Amino acid sequence: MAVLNEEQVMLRDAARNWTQEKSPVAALRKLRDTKSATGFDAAAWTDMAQMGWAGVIIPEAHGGADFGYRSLGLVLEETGRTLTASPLVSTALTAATALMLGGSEAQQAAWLPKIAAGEIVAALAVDETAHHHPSTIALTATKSGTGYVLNGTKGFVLDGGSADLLIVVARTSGAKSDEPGITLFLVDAKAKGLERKCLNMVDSRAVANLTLTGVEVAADAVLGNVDGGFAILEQTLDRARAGLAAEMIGTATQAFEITLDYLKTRTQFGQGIGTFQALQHRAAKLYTDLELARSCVQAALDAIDEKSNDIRALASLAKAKAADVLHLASNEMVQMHGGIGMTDAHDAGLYMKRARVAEATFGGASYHRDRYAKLGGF
Amino acid sequence: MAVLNEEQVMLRDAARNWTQEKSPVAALRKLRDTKSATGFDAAAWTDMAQMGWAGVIIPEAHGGADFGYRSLGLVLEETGRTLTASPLVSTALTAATALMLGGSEAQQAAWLPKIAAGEIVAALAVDETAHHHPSTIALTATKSGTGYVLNGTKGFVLDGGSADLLIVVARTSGAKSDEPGITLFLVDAKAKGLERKCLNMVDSRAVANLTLTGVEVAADAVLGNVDGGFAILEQTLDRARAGLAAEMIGTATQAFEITLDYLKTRTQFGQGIGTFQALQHRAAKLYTDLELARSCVQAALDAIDEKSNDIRALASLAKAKAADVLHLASNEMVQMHGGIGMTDAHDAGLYMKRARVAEATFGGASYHRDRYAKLGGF
Amino acid sequence: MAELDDFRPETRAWLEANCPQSMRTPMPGEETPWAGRKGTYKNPDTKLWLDLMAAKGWTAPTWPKAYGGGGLSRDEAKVLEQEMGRIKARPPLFSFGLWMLGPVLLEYATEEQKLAHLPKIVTGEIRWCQGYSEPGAGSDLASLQTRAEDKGDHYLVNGQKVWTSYADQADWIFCLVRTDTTVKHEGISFLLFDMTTQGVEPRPIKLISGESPFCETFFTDVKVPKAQLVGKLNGGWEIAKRLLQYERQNISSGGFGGAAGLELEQVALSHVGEVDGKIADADLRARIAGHKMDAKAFVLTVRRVEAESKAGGTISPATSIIKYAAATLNQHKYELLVEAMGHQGLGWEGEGFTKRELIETRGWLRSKGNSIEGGTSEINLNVVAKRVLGLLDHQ
Amino acid sequence: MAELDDFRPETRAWLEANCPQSMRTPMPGEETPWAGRKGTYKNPDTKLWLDLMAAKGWTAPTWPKAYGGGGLSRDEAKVLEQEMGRIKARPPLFSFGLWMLGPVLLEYATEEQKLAHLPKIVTGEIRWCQGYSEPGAGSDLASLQTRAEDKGDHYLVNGQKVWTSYADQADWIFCLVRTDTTVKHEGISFLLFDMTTQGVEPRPIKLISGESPFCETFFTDVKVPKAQLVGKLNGGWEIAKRLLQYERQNISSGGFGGAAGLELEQVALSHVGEVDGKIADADLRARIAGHKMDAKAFVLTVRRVEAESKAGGTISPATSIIKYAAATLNQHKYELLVEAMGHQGLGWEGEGFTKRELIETRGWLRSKGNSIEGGTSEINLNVVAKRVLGLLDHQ
Repeated sequence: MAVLNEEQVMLRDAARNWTQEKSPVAALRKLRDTKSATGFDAAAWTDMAQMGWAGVIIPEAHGGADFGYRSLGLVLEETGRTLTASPLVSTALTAATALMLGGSEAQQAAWLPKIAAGEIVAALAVDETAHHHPSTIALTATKSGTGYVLNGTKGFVLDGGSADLLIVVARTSGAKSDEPGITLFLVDAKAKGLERKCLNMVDSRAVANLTLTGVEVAADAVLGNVDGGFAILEQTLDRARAGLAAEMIGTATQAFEITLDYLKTRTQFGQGIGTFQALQHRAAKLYTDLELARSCVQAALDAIDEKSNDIRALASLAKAKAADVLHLASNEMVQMHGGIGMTDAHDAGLYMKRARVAEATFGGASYHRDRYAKLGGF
Repeated sequence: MAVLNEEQVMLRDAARNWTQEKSPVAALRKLRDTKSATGFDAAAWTDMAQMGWAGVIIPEAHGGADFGYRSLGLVLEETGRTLTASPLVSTALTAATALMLGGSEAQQAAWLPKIAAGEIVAALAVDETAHHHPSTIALTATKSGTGYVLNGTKGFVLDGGSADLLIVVARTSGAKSDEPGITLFLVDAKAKGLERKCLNMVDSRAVANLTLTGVEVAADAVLGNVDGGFAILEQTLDRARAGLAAEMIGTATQAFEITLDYLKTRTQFGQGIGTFQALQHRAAKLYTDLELARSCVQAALDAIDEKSNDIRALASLAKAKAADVLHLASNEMVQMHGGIGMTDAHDAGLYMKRARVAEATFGGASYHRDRYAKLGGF
Repeated sequence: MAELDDFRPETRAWLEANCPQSMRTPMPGEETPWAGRKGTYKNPDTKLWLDLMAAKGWTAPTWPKAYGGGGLSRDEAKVLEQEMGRIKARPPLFSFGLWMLGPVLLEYATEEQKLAHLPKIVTGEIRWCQGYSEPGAGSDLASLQTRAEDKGDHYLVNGQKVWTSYADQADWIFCLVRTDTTVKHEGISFLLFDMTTQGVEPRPIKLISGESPFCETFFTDVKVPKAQLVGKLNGGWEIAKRLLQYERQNISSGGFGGAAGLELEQVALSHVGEVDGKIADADLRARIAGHKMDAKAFVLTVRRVEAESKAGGTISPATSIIKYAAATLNQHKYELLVEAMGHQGLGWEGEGFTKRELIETRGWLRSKGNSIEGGTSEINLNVVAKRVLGLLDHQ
Repeated sequence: MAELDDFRPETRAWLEANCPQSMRTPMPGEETPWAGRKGTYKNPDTKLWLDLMAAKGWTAPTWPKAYGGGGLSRDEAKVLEQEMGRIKARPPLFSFGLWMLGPVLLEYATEEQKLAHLPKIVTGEIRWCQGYSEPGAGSDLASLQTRAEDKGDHYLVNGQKVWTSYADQADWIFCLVRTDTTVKHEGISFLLFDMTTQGVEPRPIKLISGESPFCETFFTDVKVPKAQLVGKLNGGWEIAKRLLQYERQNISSGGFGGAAGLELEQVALSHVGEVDGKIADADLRARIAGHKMDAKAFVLTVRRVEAESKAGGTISPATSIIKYAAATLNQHKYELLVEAMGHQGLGWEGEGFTKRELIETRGWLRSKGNSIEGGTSEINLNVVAKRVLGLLDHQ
């Protein structure tokens, strides 16, 4: 397993300092209480882009730093610690990956520099139901003239409301759940016939439902090959899963550390509650799960950077283990804080709410256990 | 939920006294170390029969006490506490039930009095693989003249080696996993073409593999209706499951009580280990699970006696919850005893070995969760 | 039992004649009859039904008639309950006075105090709240610091309570105060006073679920007449514990646990989809089945414990597990529910979600309190380990 | 690194030339090279291979040549390990002397003691066992009672040890004894003595798995020359703890955990059956998948911790979770394995079961010791809570 190099250590430290100072949990509270339309702070995002975080994985030729996914994971882990809401996952991770994997030279030249510069928000529109099923695509793209016409709906698109560019997963042939027959399209968010509804989620992050009614796109809007889009989609999703898992490890780690501090300061029955062995063992088990999950996330990100052949299994492993430990850490955070943890004034609730949304995004633990078993041949 | 009546209290107390005095765990050790062929102590079984335990559920007309299943459960709970090996489950519970539910007047008159008197051992031969699948029957019974010829194998038949009477589940029509087409046959253990191999199991109880090669039976050997045997089989199994679950609750309760005593007497670091909160909470959770499972077993047995319409779901519930709690109780027994619990000289290993076999018998927790879901329509 | 045979038809007839039709329908949360001076009645039948029942004392069926109660025997009360259930009549009154304070007043209060407070509880005229927990005194309740100083004819109360349910809606409070700072449990007294007294200030606490059922309540030089002390001076801890028993019974039998998992599998079938009648996600299906079985085991245990307690005349030891089991079960149910609903189960408000989905999501958040309020699960497990299993304290 | 470049080809050539073919095949349990005076060699190549390696000191590659070791640098030792791995060469020697005693002797023993004992460990001439636990001293090891009285030129040892691994097979024992009864930790000394000494009696303990890898060992007036005291009198506890660290590393890296779940899914597919390529029991399948993922997470964590420790030069805190995680994982693997095999997984011996099935069943029973031996899981969790998380003791 790769240990961090000097540049990575600097990147992580920079991310930690910035998030702790400029983007503490209070920043998310503010976005929530002011009912921010975009769900993130534009000024903060500009800061992040200026520090190069929007282009961590993007090739230097397109204005990025070409630092790789493990490096982006370091930034995501820090933003996860403070529940920082930003287009990092939707744009700098997911959309950038899709363009890098499937984009033509022209498409990459057109969009990657803008993403690296933080000039645009881009979003992948894949799911059509409340549960993640990337091969179940009913939204149709039918040939018309030299281009295509898109009809259908998408649900819970990350930053779908504020996105300038949408990468829409559509069906050009085959049956509803076939992997062949899926095609990815680059769609301008201002396109005629595209309707967006922002949703108000428990974690206060911005997602949107999309309705496409006769949306017309040109032939050069196709990302990758017609009918062959699923391969790119799955590779993109695995990278998004590993990156999101890194954010989740950060969230879980911070939740654990806050709780551990509370165990050391809160007293009952004339004792620090952290001296009660039942709580000590629960804390020790949680720490164990955290360390185990951390290894999976790092291994998945390294595998992506090393282009090894077990990326799919490791991405499912990372997402599932991060989901399990974040689930436990957020529940223990509330329980071990007692009554105060139930109040909106305390951060515990925010960590738990973010936890559940992140758990469900790009497939929950149950989805990835099943996928891991399929990949393992059982 | 029915509270015990006076007769039942007397029966339970008698069973407790007898098992504690006449059939402690040492008795099972002796059977094991002397490699007993029958797997139970004939003299002890005679005692039990004389106390009426072989006929608890059998109608008075056939020499039984007609006390019902809840009453038999009380005896089984006590034999479970001391790991008493006897034909109670195979004969007095399972075979007697099959005859009571499916037997003709002649068949009942021929066999039930002998069972009630403890004169014979009878065994149900249903499973053909290592896992319980009562509708998956490959052993064939083909018409020949006025009777039938049986061909096939049965596995892990309780007391199959010492049984005088076998109730063999056979296929008279339909495909391998169809419920219709199953027929039950009464087969004399001495029948020509019947071969029995006793197996040496971890719990030292007697089970046998059977091979039937051209075993001929007369038409009156059919128990219930030809091709319609599955209904009787399932009703029989549900009663056997509830009864076995009662035995398992007894085993789990005793394992828990022995462990609790150890927690109160063993000292480390100058403290009784039972004063350590982590162990206290584990003990309290185990107690909670025990009480929850106990309610399920009593409810299932009451439902059988009251002939209510939810016997199937309650039997699966009882078997699954008893299996879960016995699994946990036996593991905690070993762990909380530490090194001494790993020695053959201590009883912990015997409880754990018996636990796993009982868990698997008549379907494990996983089988019954699936069945409970099917019965619940999901 | 002859008069009991008459009681049933009479009761049935009276209910048929007096229970408004709208009171025989499921009760929406906003129509909960908390009554009290500040009570509002979205549906006028709610007030009508309350007054009719209160007039017969049937809001507190077994309390003595002298205090406004129904004066019914246990068996008659059972019949009333059955007959109300038959027509699905709503409970006429929700009240901490009925569930918690009343029973201890009957046990510990003076005749004057009983006459002063019980009838107004029966009619719902006075709504009560509970002043127990403090910021520094949660699981360790007896470490409470709110002072009540003896000023001759009255006590002067200063301090702060937290988790006072609906203090902003309540008319009076039953409150634990410290009347001796030199000892712990033996320095606590049980006071009653009017929430409109000078110096009482409740501030609602917003929960992670968005609701505010609790308050922080501040006391600044609150004057409480000595006649409003219940029981002996410094004898409040015994009363407090007794009242907590009523509260736990109420928490564990009431609301959650019992009804757990009722429709969970339907939600899963609709949101996850099905494959030949089974929930499409086999992993989730297995976990839902496991939960449904736990829920059934819980219901059967509550019944068994009731039967055993009734038969034995003593409280079955298994009673001690009920609150812990109920909390665990309800939280597990809601986690499965939210998981089954996927992203549809993670909405906060507004478009894109059904009312049912939004209610369940809030319920999930609210359920996190089950293992904290009225004694944390950790405390419950300590109690089982020590009182039931006889394990000793760590030295 | 020039000489390292030569070292690899030289080593490869030597191994090619000297490692017997049969020593390049998987090692059956009965061919484990424990050596010692009582050592038996079912396969003569085992002894040959041991002697060849011992002659080069490569049974203890990094130990100084002066004590019979290989005198290799860490990097050279790594190369040797890689080259042995390349041809799948068996370890030439299994020995508590190599894994546990040797390292502490190098640290604490006198020159005489090193020269007396280390070479015989390297060659396998002497097989050692560990005299630590006692019936009354398990997790609380320091409460041990075995006395060693000062008799001028020797100590007189009386008492009993338990869980002494292969004491009946061993030649010498390293043993914790009490040399001061007035204090706890500061009254313990570290003694070495010959198992053939008058008054030493090991009795094998039969485990639930039927094996007897451990003994109870009784000492009656055993005379031990003072020269065989290692370290200071009453200074044995520090040595004991140091040695336990080596033991835990050995337990957690060695054997179980790492290889967990390798073929679990194959067993399930064959014993439970499959439906379109999936294990037929969906519930069990989900739990097996979960376990396989845990097993993978464990392996990845061991790698990460090694990499971090190497890079940081310090031991990564995550090291503390390895033993606990390994034990939990291995026990879970065996429970799933036994469940997957159904009744076929519950045979003790004899007809009706395959050899593989019987081995796995014994393995399941044996695995229950994983969370007890070498520090219980409860102790491991205490250590993590206190040393890593900085939580304090209960007062």
